[in-house]
This record gives sequence, C-alpha cells and structure tokens, in this order.
Amino acid sequence: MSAESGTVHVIDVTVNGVEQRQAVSARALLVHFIRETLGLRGTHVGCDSGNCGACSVICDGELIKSCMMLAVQADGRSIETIEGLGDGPDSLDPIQEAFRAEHGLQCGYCTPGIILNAKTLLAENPNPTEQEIRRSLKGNICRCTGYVNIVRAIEAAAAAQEGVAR
Amino acid sequence: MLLAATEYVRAATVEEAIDALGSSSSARVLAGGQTLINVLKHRVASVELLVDISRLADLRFIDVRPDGSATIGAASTYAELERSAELRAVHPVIGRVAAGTVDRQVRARGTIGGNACFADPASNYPPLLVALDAKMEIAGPAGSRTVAAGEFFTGTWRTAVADGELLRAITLPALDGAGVGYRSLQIAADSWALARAAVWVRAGETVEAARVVLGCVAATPLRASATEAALTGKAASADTVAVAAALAGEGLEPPSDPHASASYRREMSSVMVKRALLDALGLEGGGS
Amino acid sequence: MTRPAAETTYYPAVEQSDRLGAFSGTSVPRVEDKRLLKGQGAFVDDLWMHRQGHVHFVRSPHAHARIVSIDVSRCEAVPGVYATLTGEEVGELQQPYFQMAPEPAGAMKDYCMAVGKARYMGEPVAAVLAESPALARDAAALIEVVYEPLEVIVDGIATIEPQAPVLHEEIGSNVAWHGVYDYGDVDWALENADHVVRIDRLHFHRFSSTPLETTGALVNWDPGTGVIEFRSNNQMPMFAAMFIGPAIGVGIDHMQFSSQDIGGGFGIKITSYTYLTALALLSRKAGRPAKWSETRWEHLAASAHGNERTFLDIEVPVMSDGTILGFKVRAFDDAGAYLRYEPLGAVIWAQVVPGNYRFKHVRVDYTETLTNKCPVGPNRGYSRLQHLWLIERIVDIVASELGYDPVELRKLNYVQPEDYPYETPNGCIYDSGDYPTMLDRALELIDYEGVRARQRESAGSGKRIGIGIGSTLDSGTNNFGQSRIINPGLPFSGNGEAAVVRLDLYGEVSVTIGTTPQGQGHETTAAQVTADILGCSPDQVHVAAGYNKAANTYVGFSGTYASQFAVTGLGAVMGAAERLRGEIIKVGAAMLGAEESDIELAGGFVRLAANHEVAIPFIGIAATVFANVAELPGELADSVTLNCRYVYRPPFTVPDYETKTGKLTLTYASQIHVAVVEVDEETGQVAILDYAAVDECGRKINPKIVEGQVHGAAGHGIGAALYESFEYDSDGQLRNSTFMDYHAATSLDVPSIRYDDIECPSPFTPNGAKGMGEGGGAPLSTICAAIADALPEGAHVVYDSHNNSERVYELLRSATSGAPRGVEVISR
Amino acid sequence: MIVTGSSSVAAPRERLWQLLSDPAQLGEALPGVDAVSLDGDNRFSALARPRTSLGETRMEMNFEIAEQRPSEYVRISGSGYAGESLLSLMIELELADGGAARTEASWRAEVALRGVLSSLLQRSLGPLFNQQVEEVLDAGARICEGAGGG
Repeated sequence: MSAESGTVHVIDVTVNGVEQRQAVSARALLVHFIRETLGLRGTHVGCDSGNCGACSVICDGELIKSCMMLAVQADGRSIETIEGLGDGPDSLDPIQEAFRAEHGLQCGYCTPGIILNAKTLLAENPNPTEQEIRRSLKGNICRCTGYVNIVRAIEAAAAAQEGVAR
Repeated sequence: MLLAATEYVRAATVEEAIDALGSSSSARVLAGGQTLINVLKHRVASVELLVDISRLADLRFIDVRPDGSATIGAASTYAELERSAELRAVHPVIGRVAAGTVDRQVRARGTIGGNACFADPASNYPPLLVALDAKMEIAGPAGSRTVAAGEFFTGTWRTAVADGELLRAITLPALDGAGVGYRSLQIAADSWALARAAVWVRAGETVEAARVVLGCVAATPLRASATEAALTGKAASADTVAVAAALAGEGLEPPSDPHASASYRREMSSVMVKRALLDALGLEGGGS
Repeated sequence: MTRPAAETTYYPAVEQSDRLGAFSGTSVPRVEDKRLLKGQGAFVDDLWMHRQGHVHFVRSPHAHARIVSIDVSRCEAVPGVYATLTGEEVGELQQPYFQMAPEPAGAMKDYCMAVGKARYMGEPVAAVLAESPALARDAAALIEVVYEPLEVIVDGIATIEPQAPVLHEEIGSNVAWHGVYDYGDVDWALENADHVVRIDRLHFHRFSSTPLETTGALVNWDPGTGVIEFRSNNQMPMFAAMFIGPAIGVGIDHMQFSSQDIGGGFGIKITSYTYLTALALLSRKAGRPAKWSETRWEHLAASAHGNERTFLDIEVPVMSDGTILGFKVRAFDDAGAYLRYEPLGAVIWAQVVPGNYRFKHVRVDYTETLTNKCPVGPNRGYSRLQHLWLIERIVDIVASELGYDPVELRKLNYVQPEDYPYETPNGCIYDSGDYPTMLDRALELIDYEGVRARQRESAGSGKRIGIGIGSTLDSGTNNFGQSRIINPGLPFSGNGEAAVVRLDLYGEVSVTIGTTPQGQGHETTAAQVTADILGCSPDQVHVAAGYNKAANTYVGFSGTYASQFAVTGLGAVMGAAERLRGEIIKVGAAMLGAEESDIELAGGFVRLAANHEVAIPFIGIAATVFANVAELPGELADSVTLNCRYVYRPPFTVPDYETKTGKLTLTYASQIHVAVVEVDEETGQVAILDYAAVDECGRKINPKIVEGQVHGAAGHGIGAALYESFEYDSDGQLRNSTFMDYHAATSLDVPSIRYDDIECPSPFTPNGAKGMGEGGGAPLSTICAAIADALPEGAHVVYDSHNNSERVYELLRSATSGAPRGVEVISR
Repeated sequence: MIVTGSSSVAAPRERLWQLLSDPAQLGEALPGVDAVSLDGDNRFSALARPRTSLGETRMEMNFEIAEQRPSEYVRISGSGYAGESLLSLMIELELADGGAARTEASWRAEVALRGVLSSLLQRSLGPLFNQQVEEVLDAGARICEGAGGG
C-alpha cells in the first residue's frame, strides 16, 4: 500500500490552452489532478457525491463535475477551469463582471463552478429564460445567495452579450 | 472522496473491452462514471480494473429506422439522447427522461447503458425500458445475445450482463400509435424519485394492451399485472384508469427512508400510475 | 394593551456619526469579489506547509458504545504513515474542555475524540497522519477498534426518563440544563382570558445550513517556539482558543489563528475547536504540520447540527377582541451528545421572548437534554428561530381556531411603531421597527387580494392554494452577560469588537479588524465607513482580508457570528477612524499653521475649509510623521501615532440572573415574509408560487449586501422548511449523511424572492445600523402557515417545522380521519 | 430492518439442512467467499467479496449457527464489516419439502448496517440481503449435488 498504488498513466491534456503531459495514478480524480498536480485552486470540492457542482469544469465544451471523472479519462481532452477566464490575473470577463455588479456571490466557494456553468449555458443559449437558467444551475449548489442574484447576474451577462452582439 | 487503488484501461474496440473484462474477476465497465465513481469514492464497493468504454464510437450511436424502431448505443449520453431530433420523432419519452436526469453535468457524461446496468430500484430508465419492451443486446466472448428488458433486470444492482460481458445496445420497438406515459414523484422540485410509473398502452375506444411498470418499490422494475388486467378490454376512460391504478399499489413492499415511508411509496405508486396512464391515453386530470 | 406603566431604564444616549453618507448607504461593489470570481481566493484547503501530513479520522459506527480496544499496529506499519492518535492517548494528552453548564452537567468530560465511550455515530475514535490523503484513508482502514454496543437514546424528551441510558456517567442524567422563565403572570392571564387555546405538541426539527466549504484546518505545533499555528476556517477563533488553550495547557499567546476566505459558516464552524485540538496533538506527536479537510459525510454526521426543540402543553390566553396575552409552554431542547456551545442556547432565545408581539405574560419551562446524536452548535438564527417559530405557530393557530383574520390578528398584537423603544416582559429593549407597514408591503408584493381570489377559484381543482405570513426578529449584538442566567459563575458580560485604522508610510489607509468574515463583505463595508470618516475614497482604504491573530487586533468576543458586524465591527472601525481623523487634523493644522477647527478632510487631502487650495495630501501627513520627524513639533511627536486602535463596547449592564431579566441584545432587525404555496391533494407536494420578504435592519451601509443576506437567509429557511432535515433511526444512525439524502435546496427549489425593505435607524448604535444576516428563520414560520392555510377544514394543526410531501399528505388526510387535531379551545 | 424471503431450492431438505448447519460447508456457500476459518463449534469467520454491478464489497464476517432443529430450522447470526460499514444480521431459515428432491426455504432476518455511510444502502439493503441468501441456497444446492454425485 502506498500513496500511488494502482497503475500510473501518462496523460496529455490541454488545460486553459496549455498542453500538459503528466503522470497520474489510475485512482486519481480529475479534481485532485487540477488542484494538487496543476495547483489550480479555483476548482473546489464541496461534497463527495457529485451533488454540489463546486468542482465543475468545462471539458471539450461540456460542463462536467471533475469529482466524477478520473484524471486519466482527461487524456486527449481540453479542460477549461476558472483560471482560464479573463485576460490575465486582474481582468474579469463579462460574466464575472455581471456577477460582481449584481452581487451574485457571497462566500465565493461555489462561484467558480457557477461561472463556468453560466459560460456553458450562454454559449449554447444566449438568451435563456429564468427557468432555463435555473435548470442549468440545478447541479451547482450555493448556500449563501438563495440563487436570486446568481440568476440576475446571468440574465445581466446575457443582456450585455446581446449588447455587444448588436 | 478518495478511491481505493484500482487499475484502468481504455478500450479501443468493443472486443478489446470484452477481453479486458475477462482478464480480472472484478473488472467493471466504466462508461459515464456518474454512479460508479461515486460508489468507489464512498468505498461501498471496489473494482480491480476499470474498463473505460466511454469513447467507443461502436457504443455511441442513435439509429432510427423508417419503421419507427430505434437502436441506441449503450454508451450514448443523456445529453445526446436529449438532443437527438430523430429519436424525438419516434420515441420522445427517451429524450424527455434524459432531459430530466439529475443535472447538466451528469447528463454530459452519464449514459443510458450505465443507468440500465447499474440497475438501482430508483434508476430512471429501467422501468421505461421494460414498459417499451426494449431489447438489450449483450456482447461477450462468445458473441452477442439479446435479452428482453423484462428479463434483463434480475435484481438490485444485478442484471443479465454476466462477468466478461457488456451491454452493447438497446433496441426500442416502434410505438405504432401506442401511448406512453412516464411519471415520477420526486424529492423537492427535481431530485431523486420516491415513486415512479412507466406505462405503454395500445388503445382505441378500448384498451387493447398495456404494460404498466413501477420503479422505486422493488428490487427490479415491477410489472403491475393487476392494473394491466384491469385495463385490458375496458373503455379507454379516466374511470377505467382510476379503477386500474388503485390496484397498482396493492401488495407492494417498498423501502422506507427519511423521504418516504413504505406506505407512502405504495400509495404514490398508484397515483403515478394513474397520471402516467392518463398521459398515455391523452386524457385530462393527470395534474402537473 | 398599553405601554408598560413601570419605569423603564434604557441606554445612555449614543452619539451617532454625522459623517456617514458619501459612500455608506450606497451599494459599492465588493472588494472581495475580484479574487473570488477569478478563483484566486485562499480557502483553507488551498493552503499547505512544508512537510505537511494529511489526516483521516476513524469514526464510531455506533451511536453509543464502549470502546474495548483500539489496535493501530497494522496501520502504523504502513510506509508513509507518520502517526496515529487514539482516544486513550487523548485522555492523557488533553484535559476535558471547559464547560459553560453549571453542575451537574458542568462535570461533563468532553475531549477532542471519544475517550472510553463513543456517544454518537461518527464521533472520532482514532486518527491517522500520513503522506497523502489517500494513504491516510487506506491506512485508517487497518485500525482495529473493538466496541461494546450500549443502549441508544435518540428521543430528546424520553432521554430524561429514569430508564434511559445515561450518556455521561459523571453527570448522572441526560439533563444538560433546566430552568423556568416566568414573566408577567401567566396563571392570572389564563384564568381571566375569554379563551384559552391549548396545543398539545409542536416540534422544531434538526437541520444545518451546511456551508459549501466543509470544516478544515492546517495545524502546526512548532517544536522550537512552542507556538501552535492554526490556519483554519473556524469562524470564532477567540472562542476556540478559550477551549483549546486550557485543554492542552497552552497560553493564548502561543496560539496563532488565521483565515482568509471562508466558504460559508452560518455558525456551524464555531465549534470546530475539537478538530483543531486533535490536529494540534497529531502535529506535536509527528513533528509535522497536520492538514485535514472534512468530507461532506463527515460534515453532515459529525460537525454540528442546529438545535432540535419540542414544545409541549402550550396554553395561550386570548381576549375576545383578539388580544393575545401571552403563553405558557414546556420546551425540550435536544443538544445531542456533548455541550460544545450549549447550554447557551437555553438562554439565547430569551432575546425574543414575545417575538414581534406585545405579549405580557410568558412562562417557558426549559429543559436542555443530551441524546446519542451529533452535538448541536449555533446555526443561522441560533436558538431564537425555534422560539420565533413557536410564536408564529401560536398566532396562526389562534387565528384559525378562533376565526380571526391572520393579518388583522397580527396587526392588533404586533409591537406598534409608537411603542419604541419597547421593553419586553424580560427587560429587553426593542430599538425600532414598524411591523404593520412591513406586513402591508409584503402583502402588496404578492397581491394579497388577488391571490385570495385565486385561492377561492382553485377550490376543487386538486391543487390547494395557501397563503402564509411569518414575522420574525434578528436580534443582534449579544450581551454575553446573559450566559450568567444559565450559570451565574461564568465570567462573561457585554460584548465588543476591536479595529485598527492607520495611515501607512506613504499615506495609505489600512484597516484591520478582529472579525472572520465568511462572505459578508467586511472588506467592503469597513472601507465605506472609513472613507466617509477620513474624507477619502474607499479605493484608498485597504482592509486586510480575513483574520490573522498576529496582525489583527482583537478582543475576547472577536469573530463573525450572531448578526453584529454592522454594529460591533463597524462600530470599532468608525471609532478607530475617528481617532485617526483627529490625529490627521492635528498634524495638518500644525503644518498649515491653522486652527484644527479651520481644517477639513476631503478627497484624501487635509485642507482649509475656507480655502481648498491650501491642502496637504495624506502622504504629506504620513511622510511628516514617519520620515520627517526632525521637523515635527514636539507636542505632535509625543501624541500622534497615526496608528489608531478602538474597541467598540455596547452599553450593556449585567442581566439579573435571579429574575432572568436584562438587556440581552442591542438591536432588533425584523423580517416579515409572505408565501403563496400550492399543495397537490393527491401527493402532498408543496410548490411555492410566490414569495415576498420585507426586511428592516436600521441604517443600511451597503444595501446590495443587505439584500443578498436576506435572499440567503430566505433560501436556508425555505430549504429547511421543505427539504432539509436530519433524521436518525432508533439505533442512532443518521439516515441522511450525504447530499444524496440531505437535500440541500437547489436553484429549482428556491423561488425568486420579491424583496423590499424599510429603514428604522437604531437609536442605540453608532451608525444607526442593526446587525443582520441570520434572518430569524422567517421562512420556517411562513411556509408552515401557508401549508396550514391550504389544508382542508378539520385537518390536524401543522405541528412540525419540517413538512416534506409525506407529512403534508398525512395532514391532508387528517381532515377526514376524525382523529384529534392536536388543539382545543376553552372559552368562558 | 426486518427482511423476509423465500425460495425453492434444488436440493433435498435433509441434505440442505446438513449444509446450513455445518460451518465448513455453509462458509463455502457464501457468495464470493475467499477464505473460511472454523472458530470452534458452530462458529466460523469468513472473508468474502460478494459482487454486484458496481463491483465487489469486501466483507469480514464472524458467523455463529446459533440454533437448529434437524431438517427444518436453523438460526444463524453474524457480524463484521461490509466495506467501511458494520453489518450485523440474524436470520431464521425454515425448510419444508418442495417435492421432487426440492426444498422450500423461507426466511426472516433482522439486518442492521451501521456507520457514517450506511445511509447510502438504506433503500437497497433489504433486496441485496435477500439476493445474497438466494445465492447461498443455490450454491448450497450445487454443493449438495456435487457431494451427492460423488
């Protein structure tokens, strides 16, 4: 028995546009690979049962929970985490700006997963209804906001996106 | 949160997957992993070898035929089922159930084959597959065999898929005008099901044939034979449905948990059957 | 009823700042947000130390068992395992924690892990420190524990019966505390009332706000300095230190606490000191930093739960005009297996004895008990929400039983706007409010008349509509002297918070506070008030993120809890900022050769009020004091530091523990909620059709942050009312120990909330603000009332604060079962 | 919880009862059994890894054949770990002639799972337990047949 018992696999994965070649143990979860191996701490763990969505990342364009995928399964895939948003460490992208303007976060623990959820939603549906937003958010639990301002922020981000498009 | 040690192999072909499954006494198929990885995290069970089939094109397809029947690759995700317009045209209920499954993250990876092979009493597809009389194609070292959904689910967390085999595809017979209903009583707005009914009804003025299947109340999807009998040959009316649905709960011994006692699950089974039947027959009074 | 004739003494007049306004009162965007939105926050699991090991706890599967033996040899033989810790060792390394309960419960011996006996399922019995989290868990499975199961008691009332198994032999019974709170003359009221409404039993259920970040810590006991560093998400470190220090024989001066971003707390992270202790002991034993992140199942089973309370034999005297004179009740509060913040809950509720009403005669016979369940701890609305829920149930049941309109009955009995400051029967002073106006606003928000019509139209549709009102209080800024009502020997009274505001070397304004925010935006609101007082922009003010004992100032009460930051935290910041303002003016006046009275501060400059051209930027003031001291006039050099500390201390006196009266809290924010629900007659499922929340919390420093707190508190209450409940079986097994079965409310469960507020500044606080955020649990009362309103004639009273589909289904059926309804009315 | 079940077993009653009342034979009939060790009269401990669609669950159990009435009744109690949870059970098996060398077995059991994660199995414990009992009886039938044929 050791920390890395089980087979070790070398994977090639693109994270936030950067190609990575890393060795991972078969039992390592993607979320632990992202947090521990890559040191990207914006992806959080809020439960152990795939219910809370704090670990959500975008994998090949689809929102997934990185606690329900093995790191080795990310081989050949492209992963986007919260660290990939905005130009550089100080700039916010329009969705993040909307969350700030609408007070769509409090403790901020669920926020990265929720921002990535909003990004995925708006990419496929630029003008979601409130119900569509709430359905999209269902897999991301927030204990601070009652979701009210999160929904508002996503509506505002959609409107801003519209404005740009127009 | 942390899995016990395990081995992993990503199969390049179905044959490779079957070989790998035969190589270890406790090899298991890893498809979407939305249930299996959770179970391994909680260490309720362990697996010596995970055989990843999630990327096999041979298992990820939706093939709709002119006659209205459809074959779905076992590794097709809920998201793919939800999006498929072809499937919606012949079997709308499959995509509707997919769209209501857990949340978007799970739908992006979870598969219909995984849902069927997990075979939990609360799984959403098994009762529906039995109601639709789906045919389950199982691939193994000795080639393929097909099992009717009614015989596929042999117990809780147990199916006709033997060690060294995997579920390849699910074929849905054409509806040919039959009505389908699917109702679940869920925790909160949209969470786990406490009671569930999936029904298939062929009816004109009278009900010619019906398959009424309950979820969440027994080790496997349960045919409500008394209800089916009470429907067949009767007028396709709300009164017939009310009488027949009342029989669905009789004799059930469902589990109890913090969300629902056995007796509540029993009574709600009848309510779900009633609503599913009204939907299937296009009658009013089903409620929201 | 009229105002109390008796003379009442309130507080000495409070000077309120006239400088707030430029930024305070406006919704400036939060300073915290950028790092949190970018994933740049520093939560406890994001931290690491060189040579750190990772901890996994072995937990008792039994709710009550003697620990016969623990064999760690197979575990310790695993390469990469640094150390193990067992309860037996803890018994030698740790003194039992200080207990706040009086004898006999004060004799309880509580440790950081089970010593000799496990008393709830999930209690830690052993721990492993290893090179990785995975290895720690693997190796923990090799620890062999032999248990001798004991009889289990989970019923919070039956547990005091003689035949019940005793959890703590040293106490001799399962009673944690008992006392009678008797105000006015309830016997007289019951004899002379026109009606007496009797309610058999009401039950407030067990739940938790379950912060999304679980408990965690990184602890290093430095063998060289003897200093223990606790990097954690504990939300009340000075309270934790008070327990940990004496238990392991270390002075507070040798304990360093720090936290930056905390992923929600809601009170649940106050009692994590037991885990901090265990990690410290492991760190010392292994000579390594010990890191632990709680799993969600550990959090649900073994962190802290909210208090469960049962109310028996409720009697309510009512006059024929609808005046409710008060009530009488026996309350049983179930504290679980240990007293880790309790029995403070046995008095905290007394901050709101009459709720929002002018009740004069109240008797509460209060017993706190011990059972084989997870220990309770403060949870959003701590101890008051249970009592406020009881009161709202009483008001609604009286209305329905005696045929009063629930709106009119409330308006008749509410404390009226002209009554303030209002003294309650137990001597608490309600500072300000206007409940009738708030109720009208809430009813407007949901179109009350329209929805009543809709309710009538829905008859016979299979869907029953119900409308419910909840009126609650969020009492803020505790007088810790109330702890003496529980135990006269306790050395606490009053409250307070500390802050330092200073001008740094180049004129930067920096602020440190003793609080531990968990998302409440302290960095933002502290900058707002500081900027107003110093005449600069909030952007010029740097408020240190989080809490660091070595860098921040603090007092014994420091922390973030009990709805008090706007008063205590900002009170301290304002006081310190005023002191700095005085020093800046003093220096500026000397440099400009002007009178201090001729000086004003604006735009980050010190300038002549008469001639704005004559001005010195803050950097000039700082440079002169710190780097140009030879030119500094002596009287300034001796008296100016530009480093100003202030401790805000509310004007409390010590309550009278004989009569159990006194000023228990300083401010009373209020919430009036209205819900419209639809109940499915066939299934009992409840859908929320509409929801309105009207809030009053005095002067709002940042309205958007206030609204966000109201949304969040509403979300927690709605979740608890319908979906979230900890359920134990008779064997003491928790049946929902994961988020699979503990259904935390999702975006589809919490409706969009119609929000409105009114502002009734508090006359008792330095800024007119009231503490807020806990929210009083208004939705629990509101949803229960709405469900009751939807039930058919003859149904049983809504008796539980948690109503899942099955319970509502049973209530629907009770209307035709002919069974007792749990209530009776005796009229003269 | 109380779990009841019944099943028709392809083995003569006396022979099946002998198996169920003999620790050595009973241990061998346990699903996924790796090792059995006899701990004196009527007591044995077993290491087993019963399988489901989700993999294997490691079980370390101690059993006692607590009571028996020749050919018709046996009461077995057991306790130990199933995964990270503590499992305790007491099962009473009644055997009746099923004709044509078959036995009608019916049982009533008290089963309890304890531990922080036991709630995960609260809905499936009953059916899973019955499935295991059926597997024991079927394996027992095969053993009987083997012995009979040998």
